[in-house]
Amino acid sequence: MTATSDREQMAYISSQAADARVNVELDTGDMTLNIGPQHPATHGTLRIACQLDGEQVIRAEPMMGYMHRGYEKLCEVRTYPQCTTLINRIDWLGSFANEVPFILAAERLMEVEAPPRAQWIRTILFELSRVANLALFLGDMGVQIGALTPVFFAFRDRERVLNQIEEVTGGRFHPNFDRIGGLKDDIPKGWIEETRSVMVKMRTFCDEMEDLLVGNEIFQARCRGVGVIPPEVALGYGLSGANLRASGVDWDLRRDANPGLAWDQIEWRVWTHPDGDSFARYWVRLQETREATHMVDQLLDGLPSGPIMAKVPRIIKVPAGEAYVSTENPLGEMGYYVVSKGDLGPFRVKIRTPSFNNISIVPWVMKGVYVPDVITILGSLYFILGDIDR
Amino acid sequence: MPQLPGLIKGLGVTAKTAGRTLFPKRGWKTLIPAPQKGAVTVQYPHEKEAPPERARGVIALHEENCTACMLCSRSCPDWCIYIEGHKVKAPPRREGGKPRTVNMLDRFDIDYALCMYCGICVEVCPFDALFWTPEYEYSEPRIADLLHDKDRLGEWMDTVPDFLDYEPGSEQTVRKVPR
Amino acid sequence: MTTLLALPYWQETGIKLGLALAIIPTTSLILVYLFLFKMMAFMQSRLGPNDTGPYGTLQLIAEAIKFLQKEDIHPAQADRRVFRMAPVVVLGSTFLLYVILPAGPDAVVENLDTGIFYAMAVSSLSVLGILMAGWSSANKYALLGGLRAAGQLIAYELPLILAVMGVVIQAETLNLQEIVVAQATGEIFGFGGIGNPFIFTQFLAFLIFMIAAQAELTQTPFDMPVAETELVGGFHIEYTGFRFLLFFMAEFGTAFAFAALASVMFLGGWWIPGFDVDDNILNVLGPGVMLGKILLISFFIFWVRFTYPRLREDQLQKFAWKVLIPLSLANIVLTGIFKVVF
Amino acid sequence: MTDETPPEENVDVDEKREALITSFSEILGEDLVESQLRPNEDLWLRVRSESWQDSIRAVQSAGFEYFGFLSAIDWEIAPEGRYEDTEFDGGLDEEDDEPVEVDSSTGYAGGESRFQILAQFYSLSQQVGVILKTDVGEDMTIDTIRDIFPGADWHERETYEMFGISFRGHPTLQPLYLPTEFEGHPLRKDFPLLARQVKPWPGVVDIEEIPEHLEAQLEAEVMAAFEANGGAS
Repeated sequence: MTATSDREQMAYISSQAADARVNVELDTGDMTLNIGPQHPATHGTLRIACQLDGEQVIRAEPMMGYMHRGYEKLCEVRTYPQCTTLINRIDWLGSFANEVPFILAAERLMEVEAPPRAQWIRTILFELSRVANLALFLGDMGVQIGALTPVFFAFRDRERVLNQIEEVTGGRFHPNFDRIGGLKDDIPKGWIEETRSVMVKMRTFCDEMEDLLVGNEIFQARCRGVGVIPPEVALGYGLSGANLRASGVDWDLRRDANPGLAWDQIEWRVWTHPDGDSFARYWVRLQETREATHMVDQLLDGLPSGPIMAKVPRIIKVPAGEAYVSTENPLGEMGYYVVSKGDLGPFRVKIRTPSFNNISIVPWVMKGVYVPDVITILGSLYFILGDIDR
Repeated sequence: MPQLPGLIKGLGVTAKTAGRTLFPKRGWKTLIPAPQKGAVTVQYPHEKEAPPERARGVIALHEENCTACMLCSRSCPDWCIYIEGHKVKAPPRREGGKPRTVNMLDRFDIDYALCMYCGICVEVCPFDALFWTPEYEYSEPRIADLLHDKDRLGEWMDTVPDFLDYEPGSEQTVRKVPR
Repeated sequence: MTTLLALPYWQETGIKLGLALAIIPTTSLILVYLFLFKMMAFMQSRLGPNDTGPYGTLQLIAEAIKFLQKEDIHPAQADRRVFRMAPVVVLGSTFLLYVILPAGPDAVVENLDTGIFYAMAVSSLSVLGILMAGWSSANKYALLGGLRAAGQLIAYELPLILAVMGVVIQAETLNLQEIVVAQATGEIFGFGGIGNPFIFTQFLAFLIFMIAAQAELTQTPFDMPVAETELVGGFHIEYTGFRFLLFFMAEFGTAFAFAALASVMFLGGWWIPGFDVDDNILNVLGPGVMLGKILLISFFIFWVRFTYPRLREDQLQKFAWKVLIPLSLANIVLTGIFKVVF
Repeated sequence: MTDETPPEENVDVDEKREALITSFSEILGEDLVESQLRPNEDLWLRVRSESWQDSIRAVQSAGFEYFGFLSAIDWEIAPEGRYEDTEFDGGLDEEDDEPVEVDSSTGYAGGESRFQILAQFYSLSQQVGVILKTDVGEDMTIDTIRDIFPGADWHERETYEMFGISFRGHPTLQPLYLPTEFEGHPLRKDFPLLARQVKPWPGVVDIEEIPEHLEAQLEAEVMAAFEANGGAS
């Protein structure tokens, strides 16, 4: 045997290996495509493992936990006022709305009711955070399917709403303004007029979105018939919010299970769409944003005067008991199951977040769609990662 | 597939926005481009945004009012307020009284790297020693430098704005900032 | 045709080559600054870059410097040689396009008799580079992007060529200079003041050409190969530093070249009404006129890009094969009939 | 579709839920162990854990077709409390902390085990929600309901990893949030919260007292200065 150098030997082995590779029949089977955890369409760190056949998705499996902060555990070692700080950060785009059900649950256990002015201001801020949250969706959906401009419009106009929220609460994203028994403070002078003008601007924004996206044939071609969720499936998965209403289910907790806010004292309607596809979800949210601006207008008109805080002890101990309060948040039904043992802090808090249920339908709805549709569906289901992972 | 109106409407929206941004002036000045005025963005280092008075930018400490009662430190959800103090003897308030024992504040640090800006400490303070100010330019290149001591917190006291008046219908009373 | 300067062949070629080489970065700089930076910003109520140089004009140069400073990263599994070559191939095809773009009676690098044929052939070379990039990156997103690009560019090559056929039939030449001359000397119903820009007689072809060019340039609504929000950049996902810069330059350089082709074929090119077609002054004024027309056409390209969402791959193919190609075939037939009748 | 909530409805809800209890006790029979009602607020039903699946199916066919959530409760008392030194908790509490009595059945609708599963459902037609509970036995296993409500799939996975309760018949019972190699069940009360263990509570620090041997001396000094000042502090 002649002495061969390592180099020659390696070359021989690799050429043999290359031959073997070519001769083996090429495996044209499924390809696994990881969408995320770092991907522009996942609003954070959601990962969807898609099994593809060509560009068609055979199986899509969302994997979460990249942002799991363990809020249910953290709430157990905090007092009630401290919990709202965490709760702000669940759905960070509509954070005032997060505080409300938790505070209402605690109030229910304490058998305290906030004075009417506090309830109305709560409702106003609730709807403002809905406008801020959904406005971002309206633009973001555009960017998900390739239109650059809508999202900038959304950021531009959402800023006005956030400024209004900040002027009252002091926080753009994390208001921490709700207190057991009322609110931290009253609204400052001149705020009502400013908010009215902002609401007019938001309606213009909705019109722009209607021209820019809803009427656009390309948008319709991309969204119509994509990700259809029939109503019975939506109910079984516990979809909520606009996702449920876009499937034709007429269910809105603001109207059907109002936990005591001022929604039953104003005129408004619940929007539904029979199609259940991505376009329907966009359309319903657009109408809801518009409706919310009208609701804010009415609420500002009818704001009652009075105190903003009920009589509650300075150190809050919530009597033992259990309460589940959920409200119709921008994303859907957000509920808090609070178990108290009469302590300073809750014994157990189960946070029922809308996005968790909404995104759990992904494996069902993404069977057989194309890769671009994955993005469309994800965008139209509209989740906030902090809302999934808590 | 393409029905023109929807597509053309979209083009109209972007063109209109471009026009508004480029020519924001009205009247005879319409044709003078002034994007600086038409754009909604704030050119940050050159011009600065004025946050609302209630904005929770940073916590200022009015040291004279602090009695080192530890309430803020204990109610902080993040455990980011560190207080140390010692007791001293102070002269009596009036003639013939006995000397009083008062708390002296040695250390009042807030770790802004941990702070969640919830404002619970400001709220629980029974002696009006903590205030929010909209000041926001205090970023540091190193995370450890975000631990600010009572001198730095005291400097921010100058930037605390007055409390705002309320909308009619409110029963709240406007508080005063100690100066 | 008269010559502007009497130079030996090699000197003339050298100057022209140098100009052509310099022009790609310059043109993409102009397009990026004017449209991608400023126009998009205005359409979105923003200001765009305004700190680097007057009105932010030097921003792109700063970015180019930034790109050049960056580390040149190869993915571990990448086919290195192909990976390195891909951006050069793409940029090369852009560069070759500039060879035949006329900016005046003599201001052209090479006046080929088969100009359009050459342009179409060379522009489709970039598919090769994109496929190389997509395949060699060893990245699934890049692969998907590369395959989409291949499918799309090949599908839209056809309506592009068929749309050009209308112009060729009407001008009776493949030479770009002669197409300009044909438009300059043409008349609209006896009125020859502005010549006969083929946009009037070939409006359908113009539309098809622009749509197909939009797809060739992978601009929204046909930008699935790059699709930031779904393929995160597609075929150039793994490229960094100056290799990405090459792709970037090629993208906008090609946009400029296609706008130039469109203005030559449909808007009368460098000719100015009132001048002789071989007037020497047009060698000086022509480039300016061309630039104006190119910017006008690029404005539309980018206006659409900033406004529309993108189509899906299957919808795009359907649109090409079921709408654009039949339409362009009909256009050829119509043009032929009119050519014979008149 | 405008919001025309009949005003008398709020009064009716109580009766509505009372009626629900009666109808459920008929439907579920002896599977229904206990029920509790907070008037105008919510309704709790506790069912036998062996018939958890059947009860859910019965509830679904009774019109409760909207799945809210599914989770569990650990009724044990956490050994560390809130990780704050209880000696100084007095700063927060007005009264002294009475030790909370350790019992596992303080929840509504009762219960015998340490762990309880709870799930919430809505009836859209009746506009009323119901919370179902069941005990989890020693084997920490319960039937899955994901075949009845597909949405329960992820909720069960979450409960599985957070509490260690397995669901019989669940095909993909793997961690949802936590990495696969993670050990322990974080939401159990005995699982320590590391973030609070590694750092001492800053509130534990108290004001430094004046050393006793110096007290008299300091007092004298202060008084001397006070009198020298002519009584003005």
